[in-house]
Order: sequence, then structure tokens, then C-alpha cells
Amino acid sequence: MNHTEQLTYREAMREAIREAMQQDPSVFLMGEDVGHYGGCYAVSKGLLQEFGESRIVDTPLSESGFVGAGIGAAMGGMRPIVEVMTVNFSLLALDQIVNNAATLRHMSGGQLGVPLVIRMATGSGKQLAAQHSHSLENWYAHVPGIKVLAPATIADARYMLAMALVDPDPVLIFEHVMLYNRKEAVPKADDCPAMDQAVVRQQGSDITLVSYGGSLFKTLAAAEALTEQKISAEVIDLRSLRPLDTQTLFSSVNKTHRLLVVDEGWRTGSLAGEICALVAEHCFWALDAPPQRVCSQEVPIPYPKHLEIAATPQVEHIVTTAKQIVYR
Amino acid sequence: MNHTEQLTYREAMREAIREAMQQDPSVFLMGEDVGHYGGCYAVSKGLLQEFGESRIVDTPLSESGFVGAGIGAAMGGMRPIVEVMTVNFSLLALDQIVNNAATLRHMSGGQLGVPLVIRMATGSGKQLAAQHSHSLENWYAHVPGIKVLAPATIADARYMLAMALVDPDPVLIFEHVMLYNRKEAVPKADDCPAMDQAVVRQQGSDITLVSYGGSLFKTLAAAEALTEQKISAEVIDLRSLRPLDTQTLFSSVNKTHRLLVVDEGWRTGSLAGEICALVAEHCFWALDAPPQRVCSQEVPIPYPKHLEIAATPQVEHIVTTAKQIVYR
Amino acid sequence: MTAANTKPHINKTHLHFLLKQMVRIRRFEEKCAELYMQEKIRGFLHLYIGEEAVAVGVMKVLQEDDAVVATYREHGHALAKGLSMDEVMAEMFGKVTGSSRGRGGSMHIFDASKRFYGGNAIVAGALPMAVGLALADKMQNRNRVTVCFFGEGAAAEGEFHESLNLAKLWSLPVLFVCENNLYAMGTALSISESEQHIFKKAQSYGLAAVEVDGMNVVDVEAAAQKCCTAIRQGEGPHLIECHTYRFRGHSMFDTQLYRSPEEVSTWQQKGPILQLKQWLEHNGKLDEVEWQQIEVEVQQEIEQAVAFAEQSEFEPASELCRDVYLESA
Amino acid sequence: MTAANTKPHINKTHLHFLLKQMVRIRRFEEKCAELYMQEKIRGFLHLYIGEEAVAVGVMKVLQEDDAVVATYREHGHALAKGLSMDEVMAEMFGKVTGSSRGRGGSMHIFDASKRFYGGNAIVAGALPMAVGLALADKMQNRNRVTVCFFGEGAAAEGEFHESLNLAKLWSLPVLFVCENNLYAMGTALSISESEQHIFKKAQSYGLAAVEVDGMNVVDVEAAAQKCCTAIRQGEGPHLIECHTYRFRGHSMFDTQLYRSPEEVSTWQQKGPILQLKQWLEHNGKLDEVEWQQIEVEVQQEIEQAVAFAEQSEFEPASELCRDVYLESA
Ligand SMILES: Cc1ncc(C[n+]2csc(CCOP(=O)(O)OP(=O)(O)O)c2C)c(N)n1
Ligand SMILES: Cc1ncc(C[n+]2csc(CCOP(=O)(O)OP(=O)(O)O)c2C)c(N)n1
Ligand SMILES: [Mg+2]
Ligand SMILES: [Mg+2]
Repeated sequence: MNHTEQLTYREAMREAIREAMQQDPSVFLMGEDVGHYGGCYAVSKGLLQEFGESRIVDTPLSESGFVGAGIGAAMGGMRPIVEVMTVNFSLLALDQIVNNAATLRHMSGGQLGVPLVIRMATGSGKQLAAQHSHSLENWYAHVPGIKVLAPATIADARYMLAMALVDPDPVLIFEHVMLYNRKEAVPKADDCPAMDQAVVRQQGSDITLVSYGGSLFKTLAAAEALTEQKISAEVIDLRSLRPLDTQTLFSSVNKTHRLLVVDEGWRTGSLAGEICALVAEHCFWALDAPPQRVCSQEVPIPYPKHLEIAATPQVEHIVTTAKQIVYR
Repeated sequence: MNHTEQLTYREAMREAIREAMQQDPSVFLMGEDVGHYGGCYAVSKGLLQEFGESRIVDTPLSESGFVGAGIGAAMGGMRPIVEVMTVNFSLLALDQIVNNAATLRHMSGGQLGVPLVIRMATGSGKQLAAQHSHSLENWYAHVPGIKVLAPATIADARYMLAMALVDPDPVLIFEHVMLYNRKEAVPKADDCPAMDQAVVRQQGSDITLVSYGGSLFKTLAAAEALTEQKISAEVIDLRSLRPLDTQTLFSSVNKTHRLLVVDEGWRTGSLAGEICALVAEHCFWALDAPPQRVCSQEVPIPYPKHLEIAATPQVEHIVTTAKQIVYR
Repeated sequence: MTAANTKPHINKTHLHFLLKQMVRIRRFEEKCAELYMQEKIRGFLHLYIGEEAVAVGVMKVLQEDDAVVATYREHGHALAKGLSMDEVMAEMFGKVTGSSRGRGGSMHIFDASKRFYGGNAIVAGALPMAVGLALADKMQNRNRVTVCFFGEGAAAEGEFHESLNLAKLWSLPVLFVCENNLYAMGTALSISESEQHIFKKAQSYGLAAVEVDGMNVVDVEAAAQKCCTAIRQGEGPHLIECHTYRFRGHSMFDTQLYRSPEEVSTWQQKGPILQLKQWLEHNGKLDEVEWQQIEVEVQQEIEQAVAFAEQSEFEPASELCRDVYLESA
Repeated sequence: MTAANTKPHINKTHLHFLLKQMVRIRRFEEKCAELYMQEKIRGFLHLYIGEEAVAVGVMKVLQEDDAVVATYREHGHALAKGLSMDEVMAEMFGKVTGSSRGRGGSMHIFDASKRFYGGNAIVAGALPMAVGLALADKMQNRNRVTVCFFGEGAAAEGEFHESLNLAKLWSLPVLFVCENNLYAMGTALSISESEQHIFKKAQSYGLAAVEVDGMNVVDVEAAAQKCCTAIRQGEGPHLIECHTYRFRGHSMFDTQLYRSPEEVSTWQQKGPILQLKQWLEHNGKLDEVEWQQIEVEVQQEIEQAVAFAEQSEFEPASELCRDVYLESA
């Protein structure tokens, strides 16, 4: 692959899987419709033909069963990539993730490890309504024993998987459904920061905007709009939701003295709340205004476009809230 | 029942169930071992003998199945109280709670309602180790469409269930395992505040300590220790984790100018974080010190007593942290 | 099962009714596919085309107060259960006049007054709900049936297992109807179930179960009739496995890499509408005029529904947060 | 199953070994109950007393590198799989010398070197893990068996269903062993399963399954032998339902309101140790001296284990957070 070529997020993810499978025979992909269907979001399209049924494994509809099987296979020396089609269905596998994957190393006194990668699509934007539009990354970020990534850029889609596979512990990767069609040039692998580092996507001095995943580009767009209004916003892409790179976060807030967090999760108990709390705890004296957040409305996401838009963070909310913070 | 008699939390809960069943034939109790065994924590002991198998229903081990059946039964005109033995096992029923119970009213355009009460034990302290010591109230408090209660006092154990059963929407009740043996005199029902109100359990002026459920009494003990050290702490018992009574919270912080939240959940993404974020957003200018929290260490809870103690909030952490906040 | 002793009394009116119901569903969904292309309908759209005999056959034997619980592929069930096509179409458009105020769309059609409980988009997630509805009936001594439709793919989920056990254990009035269309999205039954006869699974719960040609509406009706009668007589839950096939992709996004056009067309030959129509014609019970009349009536109903949907309003965004709880209404 | 063609070759040494293993487990647990009263052991303690024949019979046919996945009632399995009694006892005490550094206690005994994968306290939660361990073996062309023990109560959980399907679908080398002791906590099998023969449920997955007298260690061994041989020959997963009974309460908190003392004592007459001991005595294969020798040796092993546990240190609280991730070690 030529590193300057343009790839979609989907293709970048596929390249990442393909590369991992080529390099390590113990890597395999397992999940609902990853094979014959080509992946619910077409990420794994063509991989069945390339690697065969023994390594691209279509599973029955049984999320708890195959996620648990992934845990066992990881303990047995394999390097499974388990695709749980979307975060909405991952609720059925939560017991396996929280009670098994996250606990086994500690609970066994360090004897066991679960080097498992679980990928899932997340977020709203495709008018899929209440049961198919969750953003529950915050729940997973709450659990010690697992790591949680949210690649937003094409580069991260391309390179974070490899880092997750090297990691000896369970890593969850959240892929926002609205990102799959984004296209960008892919930089060299060496230019990709470690998976647990937040990245300043835009430098600024008046306010820190923190985001991740699907909300990142809305936040960047808002930052651009703010620039036009002479507000210099620094944009941080968290990338890793657990662990959190608080250093990058705190340095930025200590510089800008203002914070706005953008997160598609419901407001109460959102990851955005955690970021605000951390900053309030650690950068209190540096803050010139209350830390704020733009989140989803506290409502099951409805089907019609205008209501879906009304329910979730949009560029104008970010801009308006940022202005309020800066001008207060 | 004589209202001045002393009851344990367990007995108060049992009285509440008994009363509800006597008053309304559509109320029934369903869950694992609620009948013949007498309830995992003996809450329902004797109720099978009193009400019979048709109303005290032992279920097979199938959390998703019987919680979902509770949802259907509630839609069908019954008033089920579903006991999910502990929050640890509720992970297996999360899909039913989040994707069905919480969404049906909104998603159906207001046609359907799920007047269901789900009770579960929560928390650590009994040396039950990693898979049996979760405090995941924050997860549930994140979800629009459900309400979440955490009765801490005997009075609340005695009266909140009735309020939950009157509510037309799904209500989850968390009972901390370390509370079941506490004993107290039971006041009159009329003295019990509405289920969505936070209560100031101790008045104070120097710092607001916020807590709920199992941590409340540690917080009250800490407040007492602080009084001896001439620090006047106000203690708020949240009681309702969703919705949050922010008015009581904000008034207190606006008076004391300092906040410490005590929560047995893991720190990152805890409900304590949400409270800190809310206060930082809404009471920023009133705060004289960074809002802080005492939470559990980010580790699966271990079995040995000394490690379980080290992992979870204790009175001395609360006292030390409160002093740091007040004296900084 | 022989025709003689189990098939319902078949007369022309009866068969014409079944035919027309299937045609209503077929044409409605063809229109939906068109409207999807025009971006009037969005989100996931799962067409039932090819499987109409199942919903129509089962619904024929239900009484008004029997309950139906279905999946995200539920337009057919909604129409067959008696929901107005106007409201169903408006729901697809996301309009406030839709059966769920437009908030659910294609996957979440509800009508409490018709006892139509969705429209459920988590595979197998509605089976426990059906058990609960039936439990409420039993506890309140109401002699009603709750019918729960689901795909063969759902049978692999733990909730299938838990629900069948509960239903039988408590002897509840539920009819489980498995729509075995051979695929769960792109995953063939042969690679998802070690035992591919879903009705045989019912045996592990002691449940009475049968399989039936799901392309033959009369067979489906007969089986449903038998089961519902037994259920109403207190014989507890039953299961029917209907062998059927979806002629279209899983949803509008499906490129159907997992099956051949030949396979699809073989099944199309056995299509439920085609089959019944040919049988009626062959037996002199349907002439061209009658057929055209059905088509025309259905066409009119659909045009009316589209017009209704088009003319309806969207729910104002200011009402976004109502109905999260009852109080907020 | 007749004794003639399936029972393993039985000689005195072999039977004495089985007897001693069962006595080790029995006496170990009796000691644990005592230590619980003394508050040396805390948390939940689930005794296996009465069910020893299952773990001992199955483990006898395993090879060293076969894997075992068990429940929270796993002391017997741990000892039979070859974990040192010292480490198991230290684990019960929560000491750092315990098999899981004391962090797991009674419910979470692990030994990676012995391929003993717990010690899992979520009912049915370890079945998928067993499937995965076997999947890894199959993918890496290793001819090993993974044995997964669980109670009859676990069979109602969705994970039982999903795991059996996956195991058979992928033809994995797993032996599922259902310890049917008739109760899940206080819930009798008769009120929790509509089909009470667990082994019959295996048919819905096309799995080979048998039932066996779980109080007869030789029968258990024979069944396990047969199944493991088939599994090693590539015949895929098998299930054994062992009819057994726990003589003690579910855990130390159980007041046993749900069963009568008479029922318990009836089963105690069929106790696995009693049964084998009497048979051996009756057939002149065990005399009082030999029996006493077993008891004395076991007694010594237990005393040594208790001393080891008593003398061991607790893990310092400063190490609380190590092993959450590998890096933090
Ligand atoms: C729990 C869950 N997992 C995955 C999905 C995604 N999904 C939607 S429909 C479907 C296939 C279901 O197949 P089947 O039950 O046979 O019904 P059919 O669509 O064939 O009617 C899948 C995998 C989902 N909605 N819910
Ligand atoms: C998912 C889950 N639900 C409930 C419990 C509480 N619980 C622990 S053991 C048990 C009974 C299990 O019975 P069975 O599977 O027959 O095993 P046994 O204890 O009889 O060996 C229950 C209900 C649990 N640990 N996990
Ligand atoms: Mg299907
Ligand atoms: Mg049992």
C-alpha cells in the first residue's frame, strides 16, 4: 500500500485488519456477518475470500457466546479480533466484558491475560432510532481492566488496531458510524502517536475543546467557525478513552483557561462529565470560566432526521456554547 | 405495624413489599430465589408463605428472560417487582433495561408504558471479590427513560418502594448489601420526602459532602469526625440518582462553597464525577476550592478484607480529603 | 398434517381475503422501496417481500385482543394486524401522524389500541416481552394469545432459550412463530445453527412445535389455528417454524454477496402470492377482473397512504423530549 | 450403559486412588467449614460435599494439559486437577501465597500452570470461555480437551444455549459436565426447567450427551473416559449430566428452608465416598488399616495446608493495583 494514497475510514480499518492477519497467524476475525455478508458496515469486505473461513469466522447471533469465546481463545494463545456489530448489541455481551475480560488478570493474581480486541460501531446519525443509536463509550471507559479507543482520523483507523493487538490486555475499539465514508491521505505508521495519547488536532489559546470519535469533526468545524469570529480554540482528540491522557488535557486547559467538552453520549453521566470533573479537580485555579459540555439530549434517539439532529451535538451548539464560555 | 418500632433495612424493605402486595392485587414479586429460599439477602423471607407461589415467583437463572418478562407483564397491566439478585448479574439483563424498558414509552410515541420496579443489591464489603462487588448505579443513572433510587435509611427502605410502584415508568432500586442489617426506628410515611428529592441529612456550613446508599453512613461518620475538628460539614443524601435533585445540591454548595462527593463506584466515570461536573458548571463562581471525590480504586475488588478496605471509600479518606479541601 | 383434517374451511371469500392481505403487504413494501430511493424513507428498511404468507396466515386466526410482538421486519405484521396503512406509511416517513408519532420509523411500529407491540430491533429482544404479556394475561385470567414473530437467526440468542423455558415452565399462552428465511443478514442457517430444525429445539423445553410451508398461506393458517385453539384451551405455549424466504436483501444496504440470484429465483417461483393466485385461477376461483380489482383497491389504499404521509407534519423539535417519562407529556 | 463394556479396567490401586481423592476433598471442605466459623475464611463459601465423585471421576481421565473451567463451587475440581492443597487453602485465607495471590478467595481459584481456569462466580458465565479455550486448541491443532463444569441451574441461562451451539457448530473439543444437584440455591429443578433432563437439551444442538449416576465415581469416570476418547478423536463436544446432590447448604448463609432433612439424609446414604468404601470393603479390597492410612495422610496434608496458609502473609495493600493491566505489574 502506498502511504500517500487516500483511504476511507472503512478501508483504513480493513487494511489494518488485513495487515494484522498477514503478519500474525494467530490473529483472526470473528463476529456476526464479518464473512459472507462482508461486514455490517463493509469493513471486512473481501477478507473472507483472502483468508478463508477458518480465519474470518461468521458467528451465529449470540453476542455473549462469541465474545466469551473470544476471551477464551485469547487466553488459549490466539489473538482474536471480535467484531460486535454495534455498541447497541454489546449490551448482550457486557457480562463477558466486565466480569470476565476485565477481571481475569487481576483476579487470578496476574496469571492470566486476555489479549483480545473487540471492535464495534457506535453512535447515531443514520436515522436508526432508539435501539440502534447508542453512544455508550463512557460505560466501558469506567471499567478497570479494559482499555478503550476511539479512532477518529483515517490514520488512527489505519494504525490503532495494530497497537491494540500488541497490547496484552483487552482493548475495545469504537468506530463511529458516520466516519466510515470519510476519506483522507494516510500518513506513515511512525507518525501515529501511541494509542494512549491524546492529540492536539488544532492549536489555540482561548478555549480548549475536547472531543473524540464521531464528534471530533463537528468540533473541528466549530473551531473553524470560531476562528472566523476571532476565537482561537484548541481542539483535543482524546483517542483513548481509557486510560485518559490527562496530561495533554490539563496542559491545554492551563494554557487556555477554558473548557468545553463535546460528547455524543447522554449528558448525565457522560464521559464529558468525567472530563469536566477532572479538570475542575486538577485545573481549578487555572479556569476562568465554568467547564461546560455539549452532549446529547436525554432522550432515546428518535428516527426522523430533524429530531435526530435536535437530539445530538451539532456544530452550532458547540460554537454558541464556546462563545458563551469565552465571553462570560 | 407500629411506626415507632425499630426495623432493620431488610425488614423495612420486606414490610414495603408486603404492604404493596396487600394493597394491590396486580403487584407481584419475581426473581431468583425470592420464594423458597427466602431471598438471597432474606428480604422476601416469609412472603411465599403469605402470598403463595402465584405472587412470589421463583424464576430460573435467566436474568434477561425474567426482566424482559417483567417488562411485558408491566405492559400487560401488572405491577411487577422484579428482584435481580445483585447488580453484578444485572449485566445480563442490561439489554432489556436499556433497549426495552427505557425506550418503549418514547419510541412508541407515548402509547406504551412500563410501570416496572426492579430491585437489586449492590456494592462491596462482604468479601465477595471481583465478580460480586460492583457498584454500577452510575451506569443506570445515565439512561433516560428509567429512574434510579438508592434508599440508604430505614425510612427510605420502608417507603420508597411504594413511591416507585406508583410511578408510571421503570424504577430501579439499589439496596447496598452492607445496609441490610442496619436498624432504626421507622418514622411515619408522611415524613418521607418524595422519591426524587435529595435530603440534607446533616446541616453544615464549611463543606458539602454528597453521598448515597452504602456510602452515606461513612460520610455521616466522617462529618461527625470533622465536627470534632471544628469543620462543619453539610451531608446530602441523593436518594434519587436519576433524576438528580440539583436544586438541593446547588443550594448547599452555594452556601458552603466546597464540595466532596463520596461514591463507591470506580472513580473514572463515576456518578461522583457527574456531581462534580454539574457543580463546576452551575456553581463555579461560588466554589472556593476544587470539587473533589472519594471513590473506589480502579481495580476489580479483591477478596481479602484489608484489600477490599483499601479499594473502597473509608471514613478516614473522606475526613482527610474534606480537610484538604477546607484548609487549602 | 394432512389437508383433510386440519385445514380451515376454505371458501373463495376467505382465500380472496388472504390473497388481498398479501398483496397489500407486497405492494406497500414495493412502494416503500421506491420511496427509500427517493429518500422519503430513511434508516434501516427491512422488507418482508416473499414472507407475506406467514403474517397473513397467522393473523387470520387471531382475535382482536390477541397481542402481536414482532421484529424490525414488521410492516407486514402491522398491516395484517389491522393497523391503518396511513399510519404505518406516515411512520415510515417519520411524520407525527405515524403510528409511533414518527419516532420509530420502519423498525418501531407500535399500536397499543391494536395490541401491536412493535417493531423491536434487537434480535430476540422481544421474546421475553411476549412471555411477560402472556404472563399478565394468565395472572389476570384473560383468555388471550400473544403471538411472537422472530427470525431463525434469533433462535441462536440466549433470550430464545430463556423465553421458551419460561413460557413452558409457567404454561403461558404464547405462540412463537419462527420465520425461517434461511438467512440472518448474510449468515446462512447452515453456518449458524448446529441443529438446523428450529422446531426441534422446542423439544428441549417440552414445547409443542410444528414446521410448516411458510410460502403456503393456507398451511400457515391451519397450523396457527391448531396452535391457537390449543393455547386457548390452556395447553400452554406452542411454536411454529415457517419455512420461507425473503426475496429482497436483508435491508436496503444489502449487496447480497452471500447467495446466488438462482437461489432467489427458485424461491420466487414458490412465492406465496404467486402460489395462491395460480391455485385460485387453476380452480376457477379467481378471474382477471377479480385480480385487477384487488390490485386497484390496494393501489388506491397505498396512494392514499402516501398522500396522507406526505401531507402530514413532522413532530416539532420542541417536542423532542416529551414521553421520555409520563410526566413530561 | 452396562458395566461390562464401558467401565474402565478397575483394580484396587485405581479405586484406592479415587477414594483418596474424594476423601481429600471431603476433609478439606469440612475443615474449610470449620475455618469459616472461626472467620479465617470469609465471603461466599460453597461446599462440594456430596458431589466429589463428579470432579474426581472426570479428572481421572484428563491429561495434564487438558483444561478445566469450573464454577464458584470449585475446591474439589482444583484439588482433583492437581493444584497444591497449600495454595488452595492459602487462597481461601486470602493470603498472597494462594493460587490467585489471595485476591480471589473461595470462588476464584486459578492455576495457569495446571490449566485450571477458575473459579468463576457468574452462573454460566464461564461456558463461553471454555468454548474459546477449545477453539484456540482447534485453531492451533492441539489435541487437548477442555472440560467445563456447571450446575443444572446454569442450564437455564442463555449462555448455556449459545455455548452449546457454538461448540457443536464448530465441532470443538469441549466436554460439558452438568452437575445436577437438583437445586440452584433454593430453587428446585422442577420449578426452574420445563424439561428437567438436562442431557436431553443437548439434542437441540445435535450434541452427544449421556446421563450418569454422579454419586458413583466409577460410572462418572467411565462416562468421561468414553466422551474424552471421542473428543480426542475429533468427534466434537459432548455433555455428561451427573445426578448428584450437595449435602450442605448452597453457601454458608443458606438456611435450607427449601428442602427437608429427610431428603438430605436419603441422599447421604448414597454418598460417593460411603458407596465406594462399602463396595471396596464388601469385596475385600479395603481394610480398616488401609482406610485409616488414607484418613491419616489426608489429615496430614490438610494440617500442613492450614499451617501454610496461617503462616503466609497477606499481600501488602500497596500492591492493590498491580495486575489490573500487565504494565502495572
Ligand atoms: C442482538 C442483535 N444483534 C445483531 C443485530 C443486527 N441484525 C439485525 S437483523 C439481523 C439478522 C437477524 O436474522 P433473523 O433473526 O433470521 O431475522 P430476519 O432478518 O431473517 O427476518 C442482525 C444480525 C441486532 N439487531 N440485534
Ligand atoms: C448470573 C448469576 N445469577 C445469579 C447468581 C447467584 N447464584 C450463585 S450460585 C446460584 C445457583 C446456581 O445453581 P447451579 O447452577 O445449579 O449450581 P450449584 O450451585 O447447584 O452447584 C445462584 C442463583 C450468580 N452467581 N450469577
Ligand atoms: Mg432469517
Ligand atoms: Mg445446582
